[in-house]
Order: sequence, then structure tokens, then C-alpha cells
Amino acid sequence: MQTHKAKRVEIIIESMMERRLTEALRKADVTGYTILPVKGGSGRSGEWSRAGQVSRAGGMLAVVCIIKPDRLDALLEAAFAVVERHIGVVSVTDCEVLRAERF
Amino acid sequence: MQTHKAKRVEIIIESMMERRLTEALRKADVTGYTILPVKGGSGRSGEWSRAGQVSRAGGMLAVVCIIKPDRLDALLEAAFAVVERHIGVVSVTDCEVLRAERF
Amino acid sequence: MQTHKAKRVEIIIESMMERRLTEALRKADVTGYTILPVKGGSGRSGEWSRAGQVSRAGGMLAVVCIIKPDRLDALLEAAFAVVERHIGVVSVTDCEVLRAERF
Amino acid sequence: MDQILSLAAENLLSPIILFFVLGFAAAYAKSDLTVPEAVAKAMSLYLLFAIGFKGGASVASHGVDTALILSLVAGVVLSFVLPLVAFALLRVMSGLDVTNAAAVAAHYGSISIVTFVAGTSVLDSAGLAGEGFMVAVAAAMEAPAILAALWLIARYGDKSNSEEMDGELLREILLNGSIVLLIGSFLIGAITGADGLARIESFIVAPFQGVLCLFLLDMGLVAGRGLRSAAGVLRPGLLAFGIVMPLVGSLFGLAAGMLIGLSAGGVALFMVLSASASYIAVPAAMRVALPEANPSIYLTLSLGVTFPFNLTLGIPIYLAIARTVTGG
Amino acid sequence: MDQILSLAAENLLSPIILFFVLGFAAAYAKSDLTVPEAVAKAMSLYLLFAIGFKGGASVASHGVDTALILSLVAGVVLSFVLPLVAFALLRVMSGLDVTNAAAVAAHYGSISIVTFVAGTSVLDSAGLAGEGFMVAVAAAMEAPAILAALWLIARYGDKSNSEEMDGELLREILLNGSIVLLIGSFLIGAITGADGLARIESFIVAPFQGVLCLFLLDMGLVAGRGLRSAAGVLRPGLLAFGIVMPLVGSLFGLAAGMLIGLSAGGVALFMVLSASASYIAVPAAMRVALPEANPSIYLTLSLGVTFPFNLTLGIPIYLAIARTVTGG
Amino acid sequence: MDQILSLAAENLLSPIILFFVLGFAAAYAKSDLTVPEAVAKAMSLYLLFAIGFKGGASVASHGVDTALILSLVAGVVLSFVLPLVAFALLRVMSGLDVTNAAAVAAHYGSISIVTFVAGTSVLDSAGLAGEGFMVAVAAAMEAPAILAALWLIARYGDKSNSEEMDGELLREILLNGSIVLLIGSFLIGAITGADGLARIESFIVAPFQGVLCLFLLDMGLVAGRGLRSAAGVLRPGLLAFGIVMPLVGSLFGLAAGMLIGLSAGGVALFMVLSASASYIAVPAAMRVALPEANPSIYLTLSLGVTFPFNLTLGIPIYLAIARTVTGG
Ligand SMILES: Nc1ncnc2c1ncn2[C@@H]1O[C@H](COP(=O)(O)O)[C@@H](O)[C@H]1O
Ligand SMILES: Nc1ncnc2c1ncn2[C@@H]1O[C@H](COP(=O)(O)O)[C@@H](O)[C@H]1O
Ligand SMILES: Nc1ncnc2c1ncn2[C@@H]1O[C@H](COP(=O)(O)O)[C@@H](O)[C@H]1O
Ligand code: NA
Ligand code: NA
Ligand code: NA
Repeated sequence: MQTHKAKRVEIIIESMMERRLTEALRKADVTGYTILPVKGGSGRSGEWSRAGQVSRAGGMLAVVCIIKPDRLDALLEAAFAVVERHIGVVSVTDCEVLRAERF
Repeated sequence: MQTHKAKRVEIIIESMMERRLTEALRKADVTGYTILPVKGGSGRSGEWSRAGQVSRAGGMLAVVCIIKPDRLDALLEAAFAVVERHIGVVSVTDCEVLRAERF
Repeated sequence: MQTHKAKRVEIIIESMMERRLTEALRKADVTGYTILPVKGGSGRSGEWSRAGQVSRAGGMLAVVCIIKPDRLDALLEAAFAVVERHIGVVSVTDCEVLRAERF
Repeated sequence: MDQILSLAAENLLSPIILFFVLGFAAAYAKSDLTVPEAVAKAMSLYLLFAIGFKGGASVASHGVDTALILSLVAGVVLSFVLPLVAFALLRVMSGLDVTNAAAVAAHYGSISIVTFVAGTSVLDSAGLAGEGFMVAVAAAMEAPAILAALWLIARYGDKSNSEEMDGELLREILLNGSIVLLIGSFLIGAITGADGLARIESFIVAPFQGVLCLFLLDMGLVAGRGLRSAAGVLRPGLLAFGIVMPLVGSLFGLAAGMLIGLSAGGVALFMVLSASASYIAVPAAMRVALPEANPSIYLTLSLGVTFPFNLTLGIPIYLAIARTVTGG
Repeated sequence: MDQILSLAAENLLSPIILFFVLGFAAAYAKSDLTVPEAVAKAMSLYLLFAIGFKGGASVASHGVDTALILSLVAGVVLSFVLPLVAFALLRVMSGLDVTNAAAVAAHYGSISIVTFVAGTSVLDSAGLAGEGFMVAVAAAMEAPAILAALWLIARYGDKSNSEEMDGELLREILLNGSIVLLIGSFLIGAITGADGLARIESFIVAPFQGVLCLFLLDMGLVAGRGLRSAAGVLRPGLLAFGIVMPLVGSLFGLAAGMLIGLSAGGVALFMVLSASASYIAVPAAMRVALPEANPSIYLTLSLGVTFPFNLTLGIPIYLAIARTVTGG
Repeated sequence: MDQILSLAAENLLSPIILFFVLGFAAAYAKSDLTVPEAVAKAMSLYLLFAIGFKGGASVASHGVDTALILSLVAGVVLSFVLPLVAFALLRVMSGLDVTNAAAVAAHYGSISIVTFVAGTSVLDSAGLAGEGFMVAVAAAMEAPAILAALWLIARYGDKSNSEEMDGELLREILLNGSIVLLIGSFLIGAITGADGLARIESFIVAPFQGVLCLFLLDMGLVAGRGLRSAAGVLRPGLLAFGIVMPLVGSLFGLAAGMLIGLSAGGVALFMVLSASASYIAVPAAMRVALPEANPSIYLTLSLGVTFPFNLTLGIPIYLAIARTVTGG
């Protein structure tokens, strides 16, 4: 089938920063994103798990965002401004999508 | 370690379409897939979140499917037939897998 | 923005093996990983879903691990030793990351 | 009129309404208060389980009669007919296209079980009670409206815009979780009767109002968030429909209840059912059957306009009318 | 025989059984009714908490005696011995290979706490009660069966097919969540006694039957879905095992209870424990310790065959036998 | 002293403490016992709902007086002042840098609602009761401490280390879910009064202690896991702070309660609030406002040291002092 080049950006970020990130994405004209729950993880600041937690502190989310390659830089800048002082990971993968008109 | 070329297909689709998609995948001889929950997102049809929801409407899922490159087209056609009239995103990434005999 | 080459390893593994896998990763000097919940799936051993389940048997997790390319082999070996006799899928994708010093 | 006002006033100050308002206000003020999805589902399972069982146990003690059969038939008929009424009203009042009008119409032919529960709760306070089998009528009214909407599309719309009604879809509609749990609990209540009720009474009776408060808090949060992000779709015609349609629907329920000869409480519940609009089962079915219809429209109308209207003003109005008309 | 039949009939029409049947039927009919995973876990935590605490509080008021100690020892011994019996039966009846036979055997040596809870519930209805410490016996019987299965593999099987029993695995088995919560609640119930019970009674006693109904609804759903997708693995020999083994197991429980001199209720509960098969703790341990064993086999047998059998027919049979034999 | 000891002993053997200890021990022993996140949140919603409503209903029956106003004002002032005290103590006792010291200080100015609930529960057992409006004081004390911490950073710290206090952040702090639910339920309780309470009493009163037990089990699990993985950050100075600061804080609460002229129960609750440290709202706010502060430090101190201290020894001490001083 006909596919089109795109970028898949995955941002793993603290739950508390969710609204700030999605607003930054909107301002950078990102047309869509999907948020996946995260159960736990480990990094330089140690290991964590959501089991039994009530506070939103100490939870993370994965935000997946598929965009046209030429929009990548705007997105990364917007995301970086939010995650800069926070823990979190941003990765970018090449991908192909169906229905390019959607992105 | 010895790895083998494969494709990672990620289909973000409405929860209500889950069974129809997985049945289409099975018919296209896809040997395996994994379904991840989705918490929320945004697209052309606006923003949504699962928080506090009871109805299955307005929820999405991410279906991840790793396959041999030569099976990609059959899979995309099967998936496309299901998502065609629905909201959702299909992306394909090159990847490498261990244990190629599994796919 | 300035990005750096990295590898994104995704390991889909039985919940019961979580601790064994993360300990193996730690021993292989992996600096970070993120664990995503999985709702269901299908493979050679049939279809499954977490709905209504109490036992940890029959559940899976997705462990995402972003690392420097030169660390890939050590990680794969560690992961493989754990998943070898178990059901599960390991895939590796090329990616680019911000803040390379973190990995 | 006086009666309506005092009932409405009393109703507005009941804990369940106030918790709905709290949720609504919190959502509007962008508080991060949320109820986890699993917890919302648990409360909804609990309410279906409790109300179904209580209805069945009450039928067990009162016996099955023709009123039950007639009410079930009337419910099914209403669920088929009300979407046609709603569709006609929508085409006149709102200028929605056929697909969206049909989708909205399906919601108003079907029912909202929480509105029904709130109705029984107001009846209780007023010292009335409806026939126990009204729960079964509620279940019977869930699905037919969806078929009516698909028929509307086939008749007036672009056929390509609707999934053909395959067996899979029909099964999904008729066996959706809330229907199965409601009917199943009703039957088990009817089979085990007073004995069964005695065994689980302290689970389904005593905590019921409290759970309902928390559930309505959640509904307020969801409705408030929905309205905030989709207020744009509610043009005046649609908004008016969201309030006129329940009133119109309630008159159909009134007629049905009177013809069958139900008690004042039963008539009021029939009105509540006819006036209420689905926000769980029908939206889900619409996503499969009419994917081109815009969910913001039907969800916002049903959950953001009609539900709060029924909860606050509608129910007291229906009850007052039912009492006046039946003299009960 | 008459007694068994009437007990069984009464049992079959109790709400808990009917909700199990409802779930089972809904799953078979492919309804989308589901209980969220978190809610199922919450109910299971509640049941363990409640039954553990009540058992402990009952021991506090009756005092510790040699029967308690003997029962614990007997429970541990049975949990080691029953897998050997099951293994032998399986090799004769089903032709399963060593690995799968050992995995299945582990399930039948261990216990199902919901079957135990259903048993106490039937005892209650019959105006009987078992010794409070039987809860502790249940906890003691959870784990040893797993060790027995690993020993069977080491003795008869392909050694490479089992994880060596490292400390990590042993800790996981002995400290799995359900054992810890059950024993912990039992001890807290025993320590705080009647005072403690008075403080939380309205949480753990009154709503118990209702929660149990919802939990069994969920188990019906899970068992029904499991059976539907894995019915293929159940060859006749295996199916027969799933019904013969609980009967055989119950006789071992009968012997133990009689030797110790328990009350009719206590003997019945010992039979229920020995007859029941694990479907939470042991499957999880098997995934780690015997990954080559096929989970469809042991889960389908335990949850899809033996659990429903015990719930519907088994428990009334065991109770009738226990009464006859003890004259209680 | 005797009184303190006997109260402490009795308290230590209450079910809620024992379940906390069970959770703590299970986590330490690396048991896989866990409470799902959604269930923990559900219990926390329930506790806020129940305690808020009961407080409001109690105010409805006692009426509003100046003591209420004064207590709210005192609560806000304490929540601003205690972080300054904590900050000074920390700089002296622990050598934490400004950012981390300010973050920790915010936690101790704010409050822990579960500690408050445990306090009311101990009061109950002692046949005392605090003023109903103390719940509102608890809500009022949640947020100001966060502003105090940001002021400390602005005054003593590296300005670049804190988000500027924008409107968004302020709204998040003032309208966080637990404040909204607590105040909302309080107001609804106050509005609907005895009538409202009668309708939902069997939901919020009877099962309360049982839910609290399960919630404390979960807190024990979380605290135990946290301590195990972050014990390294607790140098002796910090550890000492985690026990000294609640005692110091309680004296401020004592002064406030006495000046206002509260009952013995009210004074004790003021002490408990001042002594307790936030572990839900403040950590979340700190992740946004002071991302450079290390969460292991403030969470481990608050949840792993101060919470268990207050739960076991602190509350009986505060109660004994309050009784002695008020002669109540
Ligand atoms: N290399 C990595 N791969 C995947 N996730 C990571 C990685 N590093 C950090 N994370 C995630 O980000 C969180 C915070 O990381 P850190 O700031 O390193 O403590 C971790 O708990 C993980 O969930
Ligand atoms: N570019 C995108 N990247 C990731 N997810 C997307 C994207 N566009 C849409 N989605 C997901 O698909 C859903 C429906 O999209 P839409 O049809 O554009 O409203 C959204 O709510 C997102 O969850
Ligand atoms: N090709 C695949 N792509 C994605 N997930 C897979 C794939 N194969 C297996 N899985 C996941 O791994 C689980 C076990 O697979 P299996 O060992 O083949 O039964 C499945 O239930 C899926 O969740
Ligand atoms: Na209706
Ligand atoms: Na057994
Ligand atoms: Na404080």
C-alpha cells in the first residue's frame, strides 16, 4: 500500500507536566498525539512504580506524536522547552504512515 | 547478537473496533500482536481522556504488531479496511528482532 | 535541534518476569527503562486479555529502553537470557534522542 | 405548579444533585480532580447490579402480571418511535445533517440508567415507588433505538455512511454489558426473591445513595469537561432540542404509563425513561455503526444538556405531572 | 442422597452461583461485559482481608489449641501429598507429559480461596460453622504444592525444563500477595479480637455476600472466556480428571479432618480445601518455574472445570458427607 | 506520662496501625502484595468524601461561629509559618541545600489528611470528638505552605531553580483534586445537614474504619517500598528532623487551638494537622514548581518517617498533651 514518510516522536514525561506539554504541542501546531499510561520505570533518579500510589507526583506518561518530517524541529523545540528542567526522555524514529493527509 | 529485519506496525484505533481489527489481522495470517491501553489524546476530532469514563466510546487502543517485511502489505491492507472509515493512525517502523522464527 | 543516534529496544514480556528482567538490565549497566502496561494480545500460545484477571499469570508488560548504540549488544544478551525460555518479543529500532548525556 | 417548584427545590438540594454540581464546577474550574476509569466502571457495575436485583426481587414478591408484559412491549415500541420523533424535531430545529441527526435520535430513544436511578431516588423521598419491573423496561428500551437510527439512515441518508447491520453488530448491541448485567441481575433477583435479597441487602441497599453521590460527582466531572471542550458544537437550535426533547419524550412515556394503568410512581418512571438519553451504550454503538457522525454533538447534548436538565428540573416535573394525572 | 440433592438444589439457586452462571453465559454469548482488572483485584483483596480477619477474630475468642496446630501440619502435608496423587492420576487418565502433569498437579495440591469462601457461605446457610483457624490452614496449603511439583520434575522430568529453585523463586512463592494478606489479616484479627472486629464489622461482614456475587460474576466471565478459547485442550481424560480429582482430594481432607477431630463444619472445609484447585498463586508461580508447561491446560482445568464443579455440586456433596460421617 | 503510654499501647494494637505495619513488613520482605493504583485512588476519594461530608454535617448541626473563622485563619497562617520553621530547622540540622530544604519545608507546612483521619479515629476511641469544622481547617492548610516554599526559594535560593509562579501553577495548587473534594463534600454536608447525612450515613460511617485499614495497608506498602529503595538519602540529621519537626509543629497547633479556645479534641486535631506532613498534594506541586528538588528526600521523610511516627506515637502524645492542657 501507499505509505508516506513521517516521524514518530515519543516523549516520556512526568504526569504533572502533561498539560504543559500538550499545550506546548498545540502551540507548535502539532495536529495530534496519543497518551499512553506508564506503570513504572527506572532512571538516574531511581526506580519507581505506580502500584498503590495516590499522588500524581512520581508518575510518568508516554506521549506519542506522529508528524510530517518538516514539522519535527518545531515539535522538538516545543517539547524541549517543557522537559528541559524535568526528568524525561525524548526519542524520534523514522516511520511510514497511511493517510498522510492526516498529519 | 544475531538479529533479523522486521517491521513494527503500530495501529492506534478506537476501542470499539478492537475485535474487528484483531479478526482482520488473524485473517491476514498475522501471528501475533500486543494491545496497549491508551489514556487520552488529541486529533482533528478534538481532545479526549479516559478519566472517569464508563462508555467504551471515546476510548482508543494501541495495537503493536511485529511482522516479517514480506507480510507487511497483507497486514496494512487488512488494517486499512478496518480503520478506513474510522479515526485512527497506522504507522510502520523498520526494526530488528531476536528469534525470527517467531514471526 | 541537535539529536544523537540511539537504539530503542522494546521487550514484551510476561509480568511474572518483570523483576528478573529489570535486574538483568541493571546488571548490564542499562541506565534507564520505562514499563508500560499491556491490556491483551495474541501469539502462538493463543489470545489473552487482562480484563477481570486477578492472577499475575497471563499478563504481559512492555519494557522500553533507550540506549547508546554501543551498549545494544550487552542489553540484548541480558534480555535474551531472561526471555529465552519464556514467551515474549524483543525488537530494536534506530532512533534519535535529545540530551545524549542521559543514556 | 407550587408542587413542582417545591419538589424541584428539595431535589436541587439533595446530596446527589449537589455532588453532580460539584463535579461540574470542578471541571469548569479546571481542577485536576478525577475518578479513575476503573472506579467509574466499578460504580456503574454496582448500580446496575443493585437496581436490577432490587427490581427482580420486587417482581418476585408482587408476581408477574399483564402490566409487566405490556410495559415491556410499550418500552420497546417507544424506543423505536422516539428516535423518529427526535429525528423530525432535529431536522426542524437544528439543521443537523441526516447522519448526525440519526445518531442523536438514537440516544434519545434509548435511556440513561443513572437518570432512572435518580428518579427512583426522588420517588423514594416522596414516599412513592414505581413497579419493580420498570427496571426490566429500562433494559428493554436500551437497544431498539439504535436499530431505529440505522433504519433512518437507510431511508433518508447516504447508505455508504453506515455499516451494514451485520450479525456481529446486532449481537454487540443486544448483548452489551449493561443490558446483560441489568437483565441478569433482574432475573437473579426474581429467582432468589426475598431470600436472595436478605443475603445481599446490606450491600445493595444501605450504601446505594452514597455510591450514587460519588458516581454523580464523576458524571459531573465528565459532563463538565465535555461541555468545556465541545461547547462550540451547541448551536442554539441544538441546545433547545436538548431540553425540548426530554419534555416531549416524557409525554410519550406518560401516555404509555396511563394506558397500561401503572401507579403514579410507575408512570413517573416511564416518563423519566422516555425523557432520558443514553450516554453509555448508544455512543459506543454509534462509533461502530455510524462512524461519520460527530461524537461531540451527541455526547455533549446527551450528557452535557439533557442529563443535567432531567436530573435537576425534569424529574420533579415528571413526578408532579404523573401525580396530578394519576391522582396518586 | 436426598440430603445431598436438596442441598445441591438450594445451593444452585443461591445468588452467588447464579451470578457465576450469568458471567459464564455472558462470556459464552460473547457479551462485552467485563469487570476492570483493578476492580477484580480490589474484590479479591477485600475477600482475603475479610475472611482472614474474621478467622483470626474467631480464633481470638475460641483460643488456640492443638487442633489448630495439627490442622496446620495436616494442611501442609496434604498440600505436598495431593500433587503426587494428582500426578499419578494424570499420568494414568490423561497421558499428559511430565512437565504439564506436574504443573497441573501443583494446582490441585494448592487451594482456591474463593471455593473456600463459597464453602463457608454454604455452611452459614446450613447453620453450621467451621473452626475459625481453617483460614490459616487455607493459607498454609497454598505454597507447598508448588515445591512438590518442582520435586516431581526433578525426579521424573527433563531437568532442563525447570528453573532451578533459587532463593528468589522460593521467596516469591512463600510471600505471594494473597498468602501475606490472608495470614496478615488473620493475625491482626487474632490480635485485636472482638474489639477489632467490632470496629470493622460493618465493612467485612454486612457487604460480604454482595461483593462475593460480583466477584463470582467476574470469575464466570473469566472462566467462560477461557473455556471458549481453550476448550480444545480438554481431551476427555483431562476433563474427567477435573472432576475426579476434587472428589479424591476431598477424601484426603475428610481423613485429615476426622483424625484431628474437627467439627462437621471444619471437616467439610478441609474437604473443600483439598478438593479445590488454585487459579491465582500457582499459575503465576508456574509461569516462572515451569515456563514450558502450557497455561491453557492448567488454567482451563482449574478455573473452567474444577472450580464450577466444586461451586455447584462439590460443596454440597462434601458437606453432606462431612455431616454424615461426623454425625454433626 | 502513664496516660501517654497506655494510649500509645492501645493505639499500637488498633487494626489500622497493624495493617500499616503489615503493609510495611510485606514491602520490606519484598512480597508482591500490591493495591492497584485505581483502588488506592478510590479509597482516597472515599476518605475525603466521607470525612468532608461528616465535618460539614456536624457544622450544620452546631452552627457557624467565630471559632470556625478564627481556626481557618489560624490554619492558613500556620501553613505559611511552619515551612519557615521547618526550613530553619533543616538548615541547622541537616545541611540540605536551599532548594531541597524549601521543598521539604513545604511538606511540613501542609497536612496529611490520613493522619488527620487516624487522629479522629483515636479521638473516637477515647470518647472525644473535635469540632466538625476542623476538616475545613485541614483543607485550608493544604496549599499555603507551597507558596511559602516558593517564597523561601525566591528569598534565599537560586531564582533560576523555580518555575515563576504563573497563574496556571497557582490554580493547580489551589484547585487540586483533594482540596476540591474535601471542601466540596464539606459544603454539601453543611448544606444538606442531618437529612443529607441520614441518606448516605450507611455509606460513609459504617464501612469507614474498614476502608481506612485497607488504605493504611496500601500506605504501608508504599512507604515500605519507598524506604527500602531510598533509605540511603536519610542521613541522621534528616531522620532526626522527620521526628523533631512534627513535635515542634504540634506545639504551634497547640498554641493556635488554645488561643482560639477549642475543645480538647479540637486542640488535639490542630496539633495533628500541624504535626503532619503532606505526601499527596505537595509532592505533586513540587515536581512542577521545584523540579530540581530530589523527590526521594521529601517523599521518604514525609511518608517513610513522619507519617509512621505520627500514626504510632505522635497522635497519642498530642492527644495526651491536649487533654492535660485543656483539662478536657
Ligand atoms: N534510557 C531510558 N529508556 C527508557 N526510559 C527511560 C530512560 N531513562 C529514563 N527513562 C524514564 O524516565 C524516568 C526518569 O528518568 P531519570 O530522569 O533518568 O530518573 C525513568 O524512571 C524512566 O521511566
Ligand atoms: N499525529 C498523531 N499522532 C499520534 N496520535 C494521533 C495523531 N493523530 C491522531 N492521533 C490519535 O488518534 C485519535 C483520533 O484522531 P483524529 O481522528 O485526528 O481525531 C486522537 O485522539 C489521537 O489519540
Ligand atoms: N508478532 C508479534 N507482535 C507483537 N506482539 C507479539 C507478537 N507475537 C507475540 N506477541 C506478544 O507476546 C505474547 C506471547 O506470544 P506467544 O509466545 O507467541 O504466544 C502475545 O500474547 C503477544 O502479546
Ligand atoms: Na429516552
Ligand atoms: Na486442593
Ligand atoms: Na503540617
